[in-house]
Amino acid sequence: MNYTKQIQDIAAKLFAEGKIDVFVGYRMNGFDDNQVPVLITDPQDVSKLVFTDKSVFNLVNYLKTDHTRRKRVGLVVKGCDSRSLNLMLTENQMKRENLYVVGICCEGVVDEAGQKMQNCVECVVPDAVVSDELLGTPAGRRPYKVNVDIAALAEKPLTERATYFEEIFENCIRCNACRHSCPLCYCAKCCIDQETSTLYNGANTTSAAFHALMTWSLHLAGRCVDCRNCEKACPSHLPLHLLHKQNESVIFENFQEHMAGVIPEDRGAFYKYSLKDPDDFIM
Amino acid sequence: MEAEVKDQLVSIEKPELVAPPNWEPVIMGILCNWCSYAGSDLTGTSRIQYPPNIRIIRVPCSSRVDPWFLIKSLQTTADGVLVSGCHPGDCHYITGNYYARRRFLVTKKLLNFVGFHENRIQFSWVSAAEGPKFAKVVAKVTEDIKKLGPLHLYKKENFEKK
Amino acid sequence: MNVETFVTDKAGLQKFYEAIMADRETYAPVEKFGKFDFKRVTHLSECDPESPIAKTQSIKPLFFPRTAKVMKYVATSAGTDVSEVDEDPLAVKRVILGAKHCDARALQVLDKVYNWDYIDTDYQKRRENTLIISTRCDKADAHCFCTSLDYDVENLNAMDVLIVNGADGKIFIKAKTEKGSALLNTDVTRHASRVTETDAAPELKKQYDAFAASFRLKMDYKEVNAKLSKIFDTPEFENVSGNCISCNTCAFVCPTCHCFKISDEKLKDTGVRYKSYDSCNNGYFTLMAGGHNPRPAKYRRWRQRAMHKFVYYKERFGENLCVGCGKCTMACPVNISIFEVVNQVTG
Amino acid sequence: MARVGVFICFCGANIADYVDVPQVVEEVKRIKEVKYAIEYKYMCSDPGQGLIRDAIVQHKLTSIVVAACSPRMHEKTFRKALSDAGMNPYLLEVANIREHSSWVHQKDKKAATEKAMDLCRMAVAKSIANEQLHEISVPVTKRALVIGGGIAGIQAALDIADARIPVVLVEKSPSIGGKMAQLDETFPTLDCSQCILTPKMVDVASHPYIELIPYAEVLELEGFVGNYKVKIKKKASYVNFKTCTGCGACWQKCPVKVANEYNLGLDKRKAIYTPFPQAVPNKPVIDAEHCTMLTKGKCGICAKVCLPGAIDYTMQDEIIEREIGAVVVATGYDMWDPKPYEEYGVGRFKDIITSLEFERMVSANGPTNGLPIRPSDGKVPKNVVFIKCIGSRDEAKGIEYCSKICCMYTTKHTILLHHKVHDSHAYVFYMDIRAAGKGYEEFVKKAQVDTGATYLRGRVSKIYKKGDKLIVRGEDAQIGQVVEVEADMVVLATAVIAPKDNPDLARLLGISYDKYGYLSEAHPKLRPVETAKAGIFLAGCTQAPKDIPETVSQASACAAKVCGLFAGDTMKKDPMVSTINNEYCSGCQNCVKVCPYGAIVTDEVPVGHGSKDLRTVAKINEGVCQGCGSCVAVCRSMAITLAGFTDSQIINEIVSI
Repeated sequence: MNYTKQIQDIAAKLFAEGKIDVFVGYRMNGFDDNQVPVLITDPQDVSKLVFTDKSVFNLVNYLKTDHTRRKRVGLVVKGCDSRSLNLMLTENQMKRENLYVVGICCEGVVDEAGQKMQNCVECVVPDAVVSDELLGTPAGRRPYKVNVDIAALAEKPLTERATYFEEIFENCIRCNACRHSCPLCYCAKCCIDQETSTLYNGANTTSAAFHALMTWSLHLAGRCVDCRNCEKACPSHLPLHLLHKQNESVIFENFQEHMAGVIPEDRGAFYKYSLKDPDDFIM
Repeated sequence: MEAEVKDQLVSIEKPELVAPPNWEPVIMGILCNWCSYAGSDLTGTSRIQYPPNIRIIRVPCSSRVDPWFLIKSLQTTADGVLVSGCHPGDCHYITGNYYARRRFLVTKKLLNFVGFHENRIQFSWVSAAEGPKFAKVVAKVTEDIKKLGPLHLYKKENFEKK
Repeated sequence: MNVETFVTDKAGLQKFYEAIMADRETYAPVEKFGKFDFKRVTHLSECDPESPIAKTQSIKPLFFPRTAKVMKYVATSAGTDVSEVDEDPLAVKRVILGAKHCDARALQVLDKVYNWDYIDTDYQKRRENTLIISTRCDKADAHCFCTSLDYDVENLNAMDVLIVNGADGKIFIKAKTEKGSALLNTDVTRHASRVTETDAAPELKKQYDAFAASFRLKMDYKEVNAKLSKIFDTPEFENVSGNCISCNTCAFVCPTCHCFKISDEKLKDTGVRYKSYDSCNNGYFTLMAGGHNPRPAKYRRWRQRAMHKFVYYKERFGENLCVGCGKCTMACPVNISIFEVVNQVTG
Repeated sequence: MARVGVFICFCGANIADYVDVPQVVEEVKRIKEVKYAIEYKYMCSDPGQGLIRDAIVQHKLTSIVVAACSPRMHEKTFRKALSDAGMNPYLLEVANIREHSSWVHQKDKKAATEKAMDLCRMAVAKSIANEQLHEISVPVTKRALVIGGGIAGIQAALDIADARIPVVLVEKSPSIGGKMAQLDETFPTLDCSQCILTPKMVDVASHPYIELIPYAEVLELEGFVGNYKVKIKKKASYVNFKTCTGCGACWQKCPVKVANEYNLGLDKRKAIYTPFPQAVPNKPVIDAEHCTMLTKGKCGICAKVCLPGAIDYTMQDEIIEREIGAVVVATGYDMWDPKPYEEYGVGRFKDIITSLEFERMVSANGPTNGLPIRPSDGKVPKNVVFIKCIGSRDEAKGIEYCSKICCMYTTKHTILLHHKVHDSHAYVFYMDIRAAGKGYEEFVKKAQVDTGATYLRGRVSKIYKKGDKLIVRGEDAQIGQVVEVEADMVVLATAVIAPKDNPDLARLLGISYDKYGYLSEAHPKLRPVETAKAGIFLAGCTQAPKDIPETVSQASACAAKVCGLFAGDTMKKDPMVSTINNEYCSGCQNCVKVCPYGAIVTDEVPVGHGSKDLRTVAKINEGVCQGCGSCVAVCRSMAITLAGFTDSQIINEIVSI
């Protein structure tokens, strides 16, 4: 998967036609084969742009920073990224007309070790669902698979799960990188950080970390698109996807196969309901 | 899953922690004002007896219940929570309990996934006429949670980092 | 002072560590989810003093914890009584194994700010009671640049004992402080043989040169420092901070960041006050009660970060705050390197 | 610093016997914020309230906790006590230690006492976070909308208008009057329907406070109680009512003949017509479906003969808007179509008619000038069989419920038949005779004697033709034998059903309806005229089958409700509503999505201090908000607060025990 050339041309064209103020893409990090996101404002720099299976980071994140907000932005989105973009549009975070979206029919990206990422292996919607221009050949929607780790953990006895997750929350250092790297955590100020709110708990105790991460994952339930930005950002390498994938699977099974951001104008699973929703777990 | 180990009641999530003698669970009950709270009042006026472990919080509608009320309760004072609202279709606010129902399911499953016994988080629909049902529900929940032993996960007091 | 130096081999080093652990609370890199963090250990098997620098958190939390109880209180109608938190778990006699020398250096730098107008007694106690045993890296990581800064890495004496891997399996154990010598003069070194400094010197030099040669990143510190202090208003900061997502993680992993926030937690009528990390990259860090925020824009926060690390602290305390460990870059989700940043802005 | 006063009630023995109240008092006194705590026999009594009032003043209390019965019982009482002492009533919290403790843990005093302590702690903790709240007053538009111009709508409109409140009366047909206008005489008094109805119709037309909009339909209703905006479609009548004098020249000359709805197709009307002679307004309308001028562009006679030139073939439907404060729905009922009764030969035998058709026949202004005749051959029938419960109480073919009025109108029909055709004989097949009502039973008894009608208890199994007669075979359950009656005509007492477009109407009004299509009242016993939606009321058969007296009384009840609603210039409203903190709102509009009342709209605010750049945030209309809190729970950025149930209050409760 390599669309470097096409993307450079598109970016150049967009600048030439004065359609955009900034183009968000990837560039090489300058010393190994890994890439970093880059915001290009000077047409001279389009040659820096690259796109390969190392283009991991979900760039939609940049649509919430003060560098791109309320500007005309060109950006590159993979399947999962485009779903988060879809949600941000639905949730009214930017105007579609201010965006020029280069969609990728993604064949999956790889981690530092060159291993295909697990979320790509299990990817359901590889092709960008929002785009002005689609690169690559659409692979179509794939069947939904329950995440392997979730399945494995579900098998384990309660006590084991309890200790395992306790370790996770104990190793959280509350830097909130997970939140900030998530494109869908765009709140003006996160509820966890509102000193005035009763949710607020700046301390870095296990219980506080638990509280923060649980709240966070529930706020993303039915919205998370499994781009794994959070996991890549976590300095403690915590398997944060577990929380999201768990919610995702519950929601997919029980709420009419809801998948976040696949359908335009479709909101998160908690902002709609169906009379057919399961009721048997309630006395 | 049985929590009884050699006649000693232990925390089901952490079997190494034994419950103090004649330990009684605390259950946080969050009831919607129009059906379940009215129902619980009816239980009282009909003098139907139920276990005293539940502590009741009144909210206007089950849709007011934010999942972190449950999380916060479990982290601080409660060994289990019970949220109760109007039967589907009877919501005083038309659709409130439908939205609530979705959040409840996901929250319950998530908490169970990270190690809480599923019986610690329970829900019920109790109408204003169902005084007896309310008593039954509370009795059931109390009995369930007594079996599970005290909840020790992520408790504020005893869980600062080493 | 006569500097104790010993030589031994891998097995000897193991025994040396075990001997130390025997009568001291020991903290060493423990792996969790593929990341190493300094945790209390009782057996050498639990930890890995040789942990790779790129995957290891700093030792700062052992002196300035990520969260520390400041006080407890009980409020009843009888009155509110505030109690000191029960004795500080970190202020006991203890030893740290496998500290990276940049981490050790970081403490040296931090001492300045903690012993300035206000003396942080907790920090002091923890420092006094702690022995730091540090292993010198053999190879620099892609993001390290400690050798390009204002301190002499080779003769660094921030750790009490320095471990250096010599040629053909030889391992040197060198005291760097009085505390260090005192330690080495006990029988913990019974499995190592004493060497004179002159004998050891060439070997150590050799190892250091190889190490120093392995750096990808090099800068002229004096020049960078001089330039930076003059270009407060350069627009370059806007560009370099462009792809920063203000996630704060750099500050949380940095061995010298020392900003904190205070938060309370109340349960029934008792409460606890915590002191936890905060970060100047956080948009609300400088928000004032009146609603005014001097650093609303990302680039201003980045400028503050760069300047504080490379200029302000130097001006005030004579040391550069950044120790070149590269941890922030390794942790950064978008691989922003403070090294690149300062180089870019200084042109 | 909060100063809380706690007042714990013995409730006589109700609490004191099962909860150690003094011990609870001691416990709450230990709480830092509690500055005053006392127990008393009956807190709700005047001296009890006196304790509260005095303590508020003496101890400078900032919030009050009363531990007693359920807040659903006495919250208002104690709030009153607070305001009497000059304190904001919403600084009160009630700890429910009776229904939730003493009454349900009567066997375990210790546990009950401990629970009571916790409940008090929780209430205290919550009260600390209580804020001063003030009743919201919403302006009201003092104009009522009445939908449906039958007797129910007419009565409601007149009663409201007589209270000098403007009324907009919308009727879908060209004239008001409804079903009652089709009736001949009315049970049990047999006074002429027209005679008692038409004066009211005229009153409506002439009433200064009534705006009559005939030949129109309600399209849309938005807003909330006291502040509705309604869209009404005036169907094109092709006749300018302003200039039309109602002389009738047009319909006399019109060449096109169409089945006459008013007479249920028993005779013909013209393509331009007034539904019936006493129509109000008495102005003709053109039936666009059949008028050749409008369909084929040929004719135009009516225009030629109309001296005032009121005819306008180019007229279009017109949408008009009115601002109103309340709605009375009075859309009446329909008659059930007996087609499913094939064994009776419905549809095959001309001489089987429905009761309403019979009603038209015997009506003086009816198609046959008041004489019942056989549709087949125009002969006057001698033997007439009336069959009751056609569709009613018949789950198989019709509906389960009893249509309520059939027993009475059938009795009436036997009398009318007797009056019109003296030598006739009536046979009545019935299941029961339900004659509950003032003078009803007497009416039935008298009718049976006077008319000598034969009452046969049992169902009719089939009807077949023999010569020009209809043979009605049924069972006489009293003698347990099959009987056959030779009839000249059969009258089916068909069931009353809800108007078929009731569900659509209900949807556009935002009210609920039952499985039959009848509109649902808020409470079957205690709120029979209100709907679940504030400011919308029900009159007449649109709610369930009713006779005229009931309908009229319910209509007047609606009027009383409307007048009550409009009594003040503003309506007072509970202050427990949501508010938005713009600083935190990220404008995702999920709250807009989940709000069941459409109370949340979007708003634009500056991005930063004095910035021209705008961003979208949510905005709550406190007049519409009912305080359910759905929006609060879905707001991830916690920008929404629900007064009275804020996050801080609830968390305080949680962590206080």
